[in-house]
Amino acid sequence: MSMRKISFGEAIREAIDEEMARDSRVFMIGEDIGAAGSVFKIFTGLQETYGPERIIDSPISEAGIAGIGVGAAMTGMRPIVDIMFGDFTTMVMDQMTNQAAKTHYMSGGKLKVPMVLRTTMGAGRASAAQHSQSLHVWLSHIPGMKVVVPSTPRDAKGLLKSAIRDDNPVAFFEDKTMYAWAGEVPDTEYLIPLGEAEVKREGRDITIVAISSMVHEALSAAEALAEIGVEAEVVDPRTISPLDTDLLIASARKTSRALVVDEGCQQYGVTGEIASVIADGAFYYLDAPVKRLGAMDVPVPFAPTLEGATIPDAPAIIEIAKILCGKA
Amino acid sequence: MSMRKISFGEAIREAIDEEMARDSRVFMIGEDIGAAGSVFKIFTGLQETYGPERIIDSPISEAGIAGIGVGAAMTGMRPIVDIMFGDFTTMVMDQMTNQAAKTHYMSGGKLKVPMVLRTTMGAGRASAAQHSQSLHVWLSHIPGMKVVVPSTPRDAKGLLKSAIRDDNPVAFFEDKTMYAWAGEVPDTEYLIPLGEAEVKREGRDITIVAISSMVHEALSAAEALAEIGVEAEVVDPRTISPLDTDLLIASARKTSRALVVDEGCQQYGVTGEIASVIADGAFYYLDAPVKRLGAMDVPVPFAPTLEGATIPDAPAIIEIAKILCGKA
Amino acid sequence: MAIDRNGSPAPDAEAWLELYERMFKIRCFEEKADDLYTRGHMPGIAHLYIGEEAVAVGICSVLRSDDYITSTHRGHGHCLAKGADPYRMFAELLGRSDGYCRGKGGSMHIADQETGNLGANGIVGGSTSIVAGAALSAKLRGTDQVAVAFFGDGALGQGQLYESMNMAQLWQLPVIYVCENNYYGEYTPNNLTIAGEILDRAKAFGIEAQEVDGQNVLAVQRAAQTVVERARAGQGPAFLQCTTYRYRGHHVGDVDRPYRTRDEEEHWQQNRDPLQNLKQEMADHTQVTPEVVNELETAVRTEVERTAEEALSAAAPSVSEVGLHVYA
Amino acid sequence: MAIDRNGSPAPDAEAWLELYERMFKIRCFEEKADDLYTRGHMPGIAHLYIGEEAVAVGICSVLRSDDYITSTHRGHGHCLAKGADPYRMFAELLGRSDGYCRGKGGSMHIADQETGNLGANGIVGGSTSIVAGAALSAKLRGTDQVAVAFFGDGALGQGQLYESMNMAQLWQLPVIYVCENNYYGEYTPNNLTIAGEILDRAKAFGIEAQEVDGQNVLAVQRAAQTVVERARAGQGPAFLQCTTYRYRGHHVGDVDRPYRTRDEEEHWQQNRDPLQNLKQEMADHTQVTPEVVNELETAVRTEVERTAEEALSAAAPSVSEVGLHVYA
Ligand SMILES: Cc1ncc(C[n+]2csc(CCOP(=O)(O)OP(=O)(O)O)c2C)c(N)n1
Ligand SMILES: Cc1ncc(C[n+]2csc(CCOP(=O)(O)OP(=O)(O)O)c2C)c(N)n1
Ligand SMILES: [Mg+2]
Ligand SMILES: [Mg+2]
Repeated sequence: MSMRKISFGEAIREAIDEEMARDSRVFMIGEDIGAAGSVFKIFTGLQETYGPERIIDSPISEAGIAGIGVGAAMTGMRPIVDIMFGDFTTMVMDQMTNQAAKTHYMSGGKLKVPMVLRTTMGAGRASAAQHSQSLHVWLSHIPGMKVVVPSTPRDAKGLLKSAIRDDNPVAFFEDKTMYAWAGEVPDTEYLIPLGEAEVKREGRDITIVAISSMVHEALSAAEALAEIGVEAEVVDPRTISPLDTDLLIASARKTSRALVVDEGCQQYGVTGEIASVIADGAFYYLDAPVKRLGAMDVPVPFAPTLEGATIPDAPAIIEIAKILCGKA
Repeated sequence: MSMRKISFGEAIREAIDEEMARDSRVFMIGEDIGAAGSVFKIFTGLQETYGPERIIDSPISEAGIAGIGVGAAMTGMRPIVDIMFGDFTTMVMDQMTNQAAKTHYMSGGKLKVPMVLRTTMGAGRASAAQHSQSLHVWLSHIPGMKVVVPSTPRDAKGLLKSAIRDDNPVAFFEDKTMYAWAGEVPDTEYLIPLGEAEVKREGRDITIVAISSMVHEALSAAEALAEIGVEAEVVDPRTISPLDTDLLIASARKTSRALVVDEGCQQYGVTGEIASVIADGAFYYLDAPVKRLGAMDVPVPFAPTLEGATIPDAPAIIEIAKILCGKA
Repeated sequence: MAIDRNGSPAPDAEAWLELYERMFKIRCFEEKADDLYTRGHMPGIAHLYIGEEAVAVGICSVLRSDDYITSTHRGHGHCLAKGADPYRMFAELLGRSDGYCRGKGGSMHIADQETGNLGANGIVGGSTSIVAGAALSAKLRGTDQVAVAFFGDGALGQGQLYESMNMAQLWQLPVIYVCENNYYGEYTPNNLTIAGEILDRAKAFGIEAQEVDGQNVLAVQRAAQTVVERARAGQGPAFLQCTTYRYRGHHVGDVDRPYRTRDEEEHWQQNRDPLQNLKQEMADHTQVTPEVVNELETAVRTEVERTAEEALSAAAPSVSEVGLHVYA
Repeated sequence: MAIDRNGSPAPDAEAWLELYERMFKIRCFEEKADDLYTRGHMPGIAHLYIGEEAVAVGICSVLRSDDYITSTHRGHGHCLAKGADPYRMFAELLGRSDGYCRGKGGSMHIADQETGNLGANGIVGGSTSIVAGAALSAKLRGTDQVAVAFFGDGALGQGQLYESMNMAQLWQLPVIYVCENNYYGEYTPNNLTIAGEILDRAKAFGIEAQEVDGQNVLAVQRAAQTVVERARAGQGPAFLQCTTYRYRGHHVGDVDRPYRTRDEEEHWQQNRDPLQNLKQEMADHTQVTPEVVNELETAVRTEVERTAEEALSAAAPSVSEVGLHVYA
């Protein structure tokens, strides 16, 4: 399959462009996504193509536009609600949790809410505590929601197209530090199903489960570990709800060691769920405890010297992997 | 120490009454808490004692009153914000997460937010999906927040008094099904420090970590298990953030088996964090995988026949414990 | 289409009788629901619409079945007025699988797609943005459907309503905001919770707003007719404040009602009963005889009783259904 | 206290000069901040207040240092106007430990308890309920402090503002809502996001509201004087819409500004500059000579430059501080 290189941001844009072209029920609503093309400048020109009725600039009303998404989805549309910073999903928790995620169940399967909540995650831009959070674990706790955390342009495009076509509410988290990163995507149309993890690098000595941008930290850690004879298998869940537990457990059973890396805060975060799933499912195969590496449990500080210390990175991954593999 | 029996609701009320009498900075704001004495009827008469200025009936504005709590706490008061149903905490996540929990840190330690967010949890009343959730894991994920989940009148009173005196934002979750349950409390004033777990029943064969009302399911399960020779140790964290990891790990190391029970949904819930902490800290002592029992990952259904099936209970605990202890 | 005598054409006996029948059906349904609760057949609680029948019936009398409504915790009246089947409603109240939600929703979550009812809602104000989404959907799909939001005076406390009104007016969405002002939110009189003038809250966004006597079904119908026609013609949203009164407690269990006087209750029931009002109108201005009305009443009551008893013998959903409908 | 010439007593040269000095200091500070960013010294971004100086200075000129203000992402001007020290502000912008937040907050989170500044805020509308809490606190503590909320026109989209205004009016809280209407929210002109009349949104709650020329510091001061005195006397909240304009981009990196015309920008800078306005007033109505003004300008600019350079050589916080201040 012939490929071409595009950025993560372009991948997001292409997915939306293709789905809007193919399905008139798809529209997007959010702040500064129209003429401005979003604050991350990934949608430049999209409003010219689809008009202000389908690329809707909203007031600064996160709760309101999320609710509008729910109502539009219930009545035959496929809204994409754009929440600029993941930190602001704190304002749409009621609409997503009490309405979007529960409507299908509460109505005994009659009503559907096929909407996508697109938002961001990831620190590292000196944006301080209210513009740097990775809050993807919250909606993963809510039955009825699906939660996607792509790590590459290829996954981002294929998964977003699937999310838009999904009949359920899907929260889609984009690491804002990755928008400019380039990667290969197929030339022709493709979809990546929700709920399937992918092995990003094969290895026999340790399983490193990594999420979103942490996949790249894990991969560079794996390179360094290879030099000391440790072959790490890097597994990317890609969708954290539903979670592809089979693949995660199989990998850990094979390598007998596991480390889970995520940029959300460690306490009560994604690493806890995944680590406990592996520790249970691979219990009789493990040579060492399953370790977790989440963001430091502090609000993200502004000063870059401090901020850097809170984010999981390759060196930290290497250090833990070495200990687990008795190479420390 | 001489004791007397009071209900869980009376314990909550006594804690607030005593702290309001002792500290003029303490006040409470919420819906129908004044003349109505709360929809759970636990505050009857409190407004007569302290007046409408200190027991404030608010409009139905959860976000607004949470924000008011933050502002009042920043400026020398000690507000208690009453959010009737835990399901409605979905509306105060921004105020709690982006403001209350981060203010002290973002201000470099200058500002403090000594407020208590009181709310409920727990299903079983045929109240359906929007009035039955246990969402305590969300704020436990947020650094800067403390989260308390009492299981007895004694703990509830002592912990709430400590929460009100604490200089940090504290989320306090009361299982609404326990308000009428009676239990012993000391006659004289007492406090229970936040962050200390308690062994509610000693045992040598398996550690059952249980939260809030699940403690009582665990205790009755333990009685049944004793009859077949399995001595379960029931540990109640009481505060899930900060979490008393030492006690939990020590107990699991002693018993070599552990089960974590919580009424929040299992996926990405409290059980994941605690199970992964134990699986890691007690790894070399465990004879079996750490198991988790959370609520079924579905919205809480209305029909009692269905609802009952979603809530963890003694029979389910017994079944898992038997398997872990090779008695199945 | 019935127009009251201040309008033209002349009184339409048949139409008036139909309005009466619908209101009477709601009253019988609610009295029966109360009876089912009192006799211990209905799990949980329900919020009765008795006394407010003219609002739902007047508004829905000018709607098409493909028009949308969003409803509240006090939703039985809206549901019936929009054309729902009492049997399936009773079955839902009783948690049976013949219910509109197969027993999963209960009183507070009945939805009926066929009649355009997007659902009752347990979140006060929760549907105020959903309704704008349904209206936006209609606009994007190029239909002339309108969307009506029923909400109580308590929902005026929720910021979401203002976010919704701002966008509905900006985008000229076909939304009718129907505020059912019954002067209380739960146990709190709304002079404690509402500052300023209710109508001004809509006018501030440039939205046409008027007050209507919610006990006069003909007045409600006339007001609704105008604003619905405007909305259908693409002339944007409107706001109706319907003053009304709930005869019963906040919910079926609220029998003492210490927060209001018996005199006040009697005043409304004696002088402002929507059923008596219309009966009088018919007596004064049509040939409809008391006998005809009595016959109709007997027929309706018998039918409601029959469906209730039928629902009592309907099957409960099998436990195997608990995991169904979480995802579409 | 300066009162403009439409009022009495006669022009007070000294007071006017002081107002001028404060406004000029803000402008110098912001120009320097921009310079620090452009030269790559400042991490992250900052939102400059240039062009809007008269609003913060006019309002704060009638406040006591124990009065509270809550601020926004565009907060430098409010901070300085309330009396903050430029050195500690620059140090914070640069992420140094001498900063107001020890480098943890940065531009968007500067708070200064000593001068009653409860903090800038990265959440649009985030402080609108916090300010009501501060005002409630003052009322409960029996002080006559007032609390001023600065917020942009964009915050009119946030429902929280309406919840706050409702409660402030209900409880007659000493809150002054200062809406800085600069006609844009980020890259979107606010005619796309605001329906109806801004002032009506406050009047709807019974709150006294007026529009003020935000480029005329004397007009702002006069308006503020009246409403602050009323609030201090316990006569409740008020709302001021100050029309103004930001000369620079939304943030320091927004240099192209395709969303508005250069003509529009020039019009404001040429004809409505707050500094030029006041200079003219002084020339026309006082003995203050251009020389005096020039001397003052040089002195202020030199001082601002000096503090910035000093801040540049201040120490960054040690990494060991990252875990401090999470909990009080
Ligand atoms: C967000 C939210 N807050 C609080 C409640 C609890 N509650 C249920 S009904 C109600 C009062 C609603 O009053 P109103 O809107 O006037 O409707 P009414 O009951 O008078 O018809 C309250 C506070 C809720 N269901 N949702
Ligand atoms: C809740 C929230 N939504 C969105 C943003 C992103 N954002 C930052 S500033 C801004 C525009 C604010 O406009 P306005 O309130 O008019 O203030 P101005 O920048 O014009 O001074 C937006 C949308 C935010 N910080 N918070
Ligand atoms: Mg009401
Ligand atoms: Mg603006």
